[in-house]
Amino acid sequence: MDRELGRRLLGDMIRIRRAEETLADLYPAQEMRTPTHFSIGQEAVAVGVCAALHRTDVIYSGHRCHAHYLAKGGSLDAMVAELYGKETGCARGRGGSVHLSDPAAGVLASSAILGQTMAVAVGTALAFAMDGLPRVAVSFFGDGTVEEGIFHEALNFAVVKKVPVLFVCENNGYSTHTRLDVRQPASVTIRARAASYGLPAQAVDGNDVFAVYDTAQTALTHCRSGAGPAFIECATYRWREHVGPLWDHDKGYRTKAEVDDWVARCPIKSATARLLREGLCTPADVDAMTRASQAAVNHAVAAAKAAPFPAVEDLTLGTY
Amino acid sequence: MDRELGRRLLGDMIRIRRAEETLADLYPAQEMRTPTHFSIGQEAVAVGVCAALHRTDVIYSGHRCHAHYLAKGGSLDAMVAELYGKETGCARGRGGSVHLSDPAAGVLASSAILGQTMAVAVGTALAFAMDGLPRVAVSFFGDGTVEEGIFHEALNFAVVKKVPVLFVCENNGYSTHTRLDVRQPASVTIRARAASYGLPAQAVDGNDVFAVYDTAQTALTHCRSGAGPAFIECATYRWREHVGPLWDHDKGYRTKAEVDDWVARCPIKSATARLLREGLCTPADVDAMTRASQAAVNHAVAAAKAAPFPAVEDLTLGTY
Amino acid sequence: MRRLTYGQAISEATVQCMEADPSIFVAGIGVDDFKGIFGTTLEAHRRFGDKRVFDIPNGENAMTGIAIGAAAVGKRPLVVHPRNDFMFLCMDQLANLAAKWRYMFANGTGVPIVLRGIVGRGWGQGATHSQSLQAMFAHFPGLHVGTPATPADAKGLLVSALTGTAPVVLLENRALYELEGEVPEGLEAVPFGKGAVTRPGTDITIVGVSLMAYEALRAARILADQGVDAEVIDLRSVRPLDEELVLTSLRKTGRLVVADTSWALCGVSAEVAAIAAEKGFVSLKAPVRRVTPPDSPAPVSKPLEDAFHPNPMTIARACLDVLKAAGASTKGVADVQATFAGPY
Amino acid sequence: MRRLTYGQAISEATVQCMEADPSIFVAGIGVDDFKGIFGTTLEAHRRFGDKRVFDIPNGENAMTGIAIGAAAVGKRPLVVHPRNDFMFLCMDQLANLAAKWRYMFANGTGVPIVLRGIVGRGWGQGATHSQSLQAMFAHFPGLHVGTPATPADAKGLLVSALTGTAPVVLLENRALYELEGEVPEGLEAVPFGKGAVTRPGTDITIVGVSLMAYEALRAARILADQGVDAEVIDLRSVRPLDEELVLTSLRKTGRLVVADTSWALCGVSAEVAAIAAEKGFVSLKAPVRRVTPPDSPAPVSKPLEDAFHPNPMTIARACLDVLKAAGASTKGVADVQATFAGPY
Ligand SMILES: Cc1ncc(C[n+]2csc(CCOP(=O)(O)OP(=O)(O)O)c2C)c(N)n1
Ligand SMILES: Cc1ncc(C[n+]2csc(CCOP(=O)(O)OP(=O)(O)O)c2C)c(N)n1
Ligand SMILES: [Mg+2]
Ligand SMILES: [Mg+2]
Repeated sequence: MDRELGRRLLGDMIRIRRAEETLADLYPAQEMRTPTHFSIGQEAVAVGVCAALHRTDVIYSGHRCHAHYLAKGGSLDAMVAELYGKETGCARGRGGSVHLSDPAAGVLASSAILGQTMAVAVGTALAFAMDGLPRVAVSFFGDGTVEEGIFHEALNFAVVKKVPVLFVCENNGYSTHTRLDVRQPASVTIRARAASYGLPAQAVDGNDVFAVYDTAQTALTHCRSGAGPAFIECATYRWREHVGPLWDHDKGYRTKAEVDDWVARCPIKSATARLLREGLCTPADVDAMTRASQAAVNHAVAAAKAAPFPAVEDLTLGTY
Repeated sequence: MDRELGRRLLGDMIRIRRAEETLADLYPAQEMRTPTHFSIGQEAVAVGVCAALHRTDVIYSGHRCHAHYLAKGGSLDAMVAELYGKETGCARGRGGSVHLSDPAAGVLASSAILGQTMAVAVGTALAFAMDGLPRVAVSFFGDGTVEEGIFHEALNFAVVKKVPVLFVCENNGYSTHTRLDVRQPASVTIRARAASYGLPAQAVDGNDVFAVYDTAQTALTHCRSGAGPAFIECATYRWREHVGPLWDHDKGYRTKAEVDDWVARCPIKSATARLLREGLCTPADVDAMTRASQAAVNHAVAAAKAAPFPAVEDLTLGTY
Repeated sequence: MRRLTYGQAISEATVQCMEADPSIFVAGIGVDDFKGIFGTTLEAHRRFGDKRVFDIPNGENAMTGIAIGAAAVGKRPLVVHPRNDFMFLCMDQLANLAAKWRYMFANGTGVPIVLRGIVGRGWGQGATHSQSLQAMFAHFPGLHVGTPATPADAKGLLVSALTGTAPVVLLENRALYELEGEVPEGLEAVPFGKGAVTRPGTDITIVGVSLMAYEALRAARILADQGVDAEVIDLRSVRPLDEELVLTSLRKTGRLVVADTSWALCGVSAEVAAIAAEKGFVSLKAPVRRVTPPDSPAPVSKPLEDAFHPNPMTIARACLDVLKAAGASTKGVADVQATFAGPY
Repeated sequence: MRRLTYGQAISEATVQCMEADPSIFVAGIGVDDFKGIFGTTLEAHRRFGDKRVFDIPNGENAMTGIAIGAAAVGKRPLVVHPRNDFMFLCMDQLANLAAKWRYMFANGTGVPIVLRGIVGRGWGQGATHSQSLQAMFAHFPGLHVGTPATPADAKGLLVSALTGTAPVVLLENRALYELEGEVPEGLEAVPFGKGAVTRPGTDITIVGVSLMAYEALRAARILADQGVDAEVIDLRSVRPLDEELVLTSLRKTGRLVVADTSWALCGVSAEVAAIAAEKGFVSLKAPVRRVTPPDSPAPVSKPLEDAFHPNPMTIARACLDVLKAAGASTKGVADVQATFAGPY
């Protein structure tokens, strides 16, 4: 594996993990007054896919958008400030945790309504296709979103119009507290159902950042070739509660054993192990990455706390 | 083939054809002031499926509902009166051609909004399942309806909850004036996409009433067994314009040759030929059936014309 | 000025805007077929071809999101719905994303999508195909909602929509498609938020919405025969709504009748009446009256359908009632006969 | 009478109705999980199990149709939406089928489905998770729409819904879930279409909708300290709407302020103001005032969110303005200070 790439993939995951762990620790202080869905444990999907993207490609996400936003290069300071409801936030404090965007970095929008951005990503890809641009639009969504009608309409349209959109399904096995098998046919995988729309659909270990990266590369090549959309199903797992910073394996909808098992398969731990094994980085490098990431987060938090709240006179600003 | 069954299937198709041809002829007189979607050419689907149903089974349809309504035993007089907007109509003149229902006959509802009744049929089947009844709910819909998100949500729910619903897709190749290949992935059939939900899905010649009947029987046995929903895709063709009584092969979206080809494969003609060939009926029988059907339609039209319009004082009656 | 029908005006606005702005495209069920949405997309398709005027699969919710996504990167999608009733399926994307985009992401750009929805009034269209959903759309800040009732406004509001920055819903009434009127040749915009006095008068103000702006003019003629000089206002735009125009007229007439194509409860007629009660109270000399369909779905049967929709007669009667209620001398006004058949 | 919280009252109504009627079932995302929709479905699930209280896949549009289909053959589905904002996706099935079923098929039976939608006011829920959609639902004939603001009404309206014949939308406000109040033990129904005078008064009428009915009471206390005796009406039901109650109060006070949780334009506040202008005009002594959120989506940042939602202070100020505008002697009323912190 390429040394720089390997280190970048690991570094990005560490960056995101540090940011979210830190925010999760600070969350109970009640200063971030916005329902927050942490991606802790799912970083490999965001990082693996976004590392395979070009700067000009764009992404869309849903309610669990921190990792996608950061992986694509969204401003950490602006994200933290947004969670603190400050004027310096990426949505100037108007949008909150579930509405992150950073157009300059290609993070066009995130939305808290399931499936909304799947269709939006298809529309952006349609625009790219109309202009004959090699750009790709990525749609990140969860396994629960697959049940919404818009999933079907979006895939059908994307295939029929051959637009360059990459659908990335982050299958963490749950929709809030409901297991996948209670919500979808047990006999067919999401990947298989996606494939039935006539697009290339690949399943991958969502906790193996290198595998995700390779799978995304192949899919993106297909999209850029003008052959239309592609689909990736990434198996992964959410460590914390659905919304909020806490652990919830005591709540009865999943077992501690299940959580422990997935924590043991931490995407960062395994990626670190591999890079060390292959001699692509040293423990010191990892410490350095971690310290640098932590410093960046601490700085972002301090800046966010110091930043001003939006002015009440601007309450309706920007509505039309 | 069973003699009685064969004659019934043919007789029902003739009954529906006579009714619709007659209404189509009368339509230009402007007395039926309700947008009307004729099923002429598609009778075998409605008749083949409904003949396989029990009296206690129910059906739901869409905008093109005349054949389904009549095949399930809906009152002809009430349907004709409804098209004439009379108080004696099955919806007392309130609903019109696209909102036929006859609960006593098991025709629970038809709706002009694509896909609405797919979910409704699933709900009725859910109720049957909750009560442990052997009843089945049938959802008739067209190939265009397959593109609506509710198709996806309805199939997913039906499979997950294992409800006794039979989905019958009447694939006539067009959604208004748009060919199927402009609207859905060319590489996958509707049947195949349906199968990807993990339910038994069968394709059948929708112009062969006997084949439709047999396929429906098999599917219904599956539904009644408690194993959940089933799906049938019936290939057929609409002879007249999308809405209205006229022929429209001169309008450019389809060729006369294509229409002629399907007219040559008239479901009634082929069924008649087979019954005669197998000696299950005589030309005289067919004439008798035709005459009897024509007489019934003429009577229904006369009765409808003579019937009173709803009273204006009742304008809001039944709203709540 | 040369005259066009309402439908021709929509077609012309579409073509001219597409010529001026290559980022505009038209998408919708049947926009490229031989009917071309009652002729409104035929010329655009002929001129700009399948790349900019294209048919779509069914699936209203996704199509709205797709338009949003295209607009997010600089396109100007014009999505056409043969019936605005199908737009119930667009509500999530429309009200809960498009309308909120610019504010909620606060990143300057909005998503200026334009949705044309046709109101299928008449000929037994029935409960699910003849509604007029302006109130449902207008309730949500972030949208602009227009209800053109003349060929000139049909063109002008579409021009505003396709050159503006807000997500727009334009509700066109099928019953007006053949209506002829003078239409400017060029790309003259009719701004959202500006109504029009279509007939000056002194005795009473009739505010009409969509088709009812047209019916209100016919009602005014009936009233004129009765010696009543009604001022007629075509609201034209429901969000933003031209409060000032209504209030100015009220200061003159002191009396208000509001006629809408949709139901009263939480309808546009309620909003106009509320504005009068809030900001026009000192001018009001008599109770406001709303003329709307009754509280039921739309029936199909002709006698019921005729009774369901407001018409010039019911609007005129409401005006006479208001004038009498106000005890105003109605200058020997005779009661309007239901049998009245004016020279419309 | 024994006291329950708003949430407990909903739970009790559900359980008691399910005991009385085996055809009732509860379906919705998470109705069977450990949170049980803020506790409102926990007891029902414990008692009646997975067969009658069950989780569902995501897919709001189909679930609404599924409820309709079950109701069409005699079931009484109670569908719960953790946020009423998700119900934009139900609009087609709800407004374009359920609401029209009984009239459009004219076959006697209707589809009495009950949809509970929770308004997620506060704590940065933001633009897409804290709306209050009563106006959108209420515009459509054929639906009943309730907005309970007390534990007793939360129970009573749910009982009415689960024993009535109409399709119903009940909007519950999350901010009221912990509110305590007296609740009848039995299955006592609160009828749709009947509001309640929650505080009698003589100087001005405050009509409150949903949470604003509660805030209006707090405003009345502030006003009392200012020597103003306000009458407070909790609308409780938006469709049908209790016009008579509002008009009766107006006859007494002659002044009206309407406070709603949703936007003004085509909102419930517009409807109540319109009723005053149409049918209460002779009683009106001053302009009506609406107190609603401003024309923007809901912001997240706390200072903005606090400014966005109406509160007792803004309601009280509106009342004082109306009283002054009316030139009424406001008995030495001092201006309410923004700093006021009443004993709520
Ligand atoms: C249309 C809609 N329905 C329901 C919800 C409530 N909701 C928020 S997140 C969520 C779970 C989604 O699961 P999934 O898509 O797998 O994402 P995950 O939370 O697992 O990352 C649900 C049901 C919503 N936000 N939007
Ligand atoms: C939600 C919705 N979108 C669009 C329409 C307009 N429309 C009416 S019938 C029809 C074609 C449907 O095609 P299909 O389902 O194949 O039925 P067919 O007419 O071929 O029998 C369309 C698009 C509608 N009625 N409802
Ligand atoms: Mg998930
Ligand atoms: Mg078809």
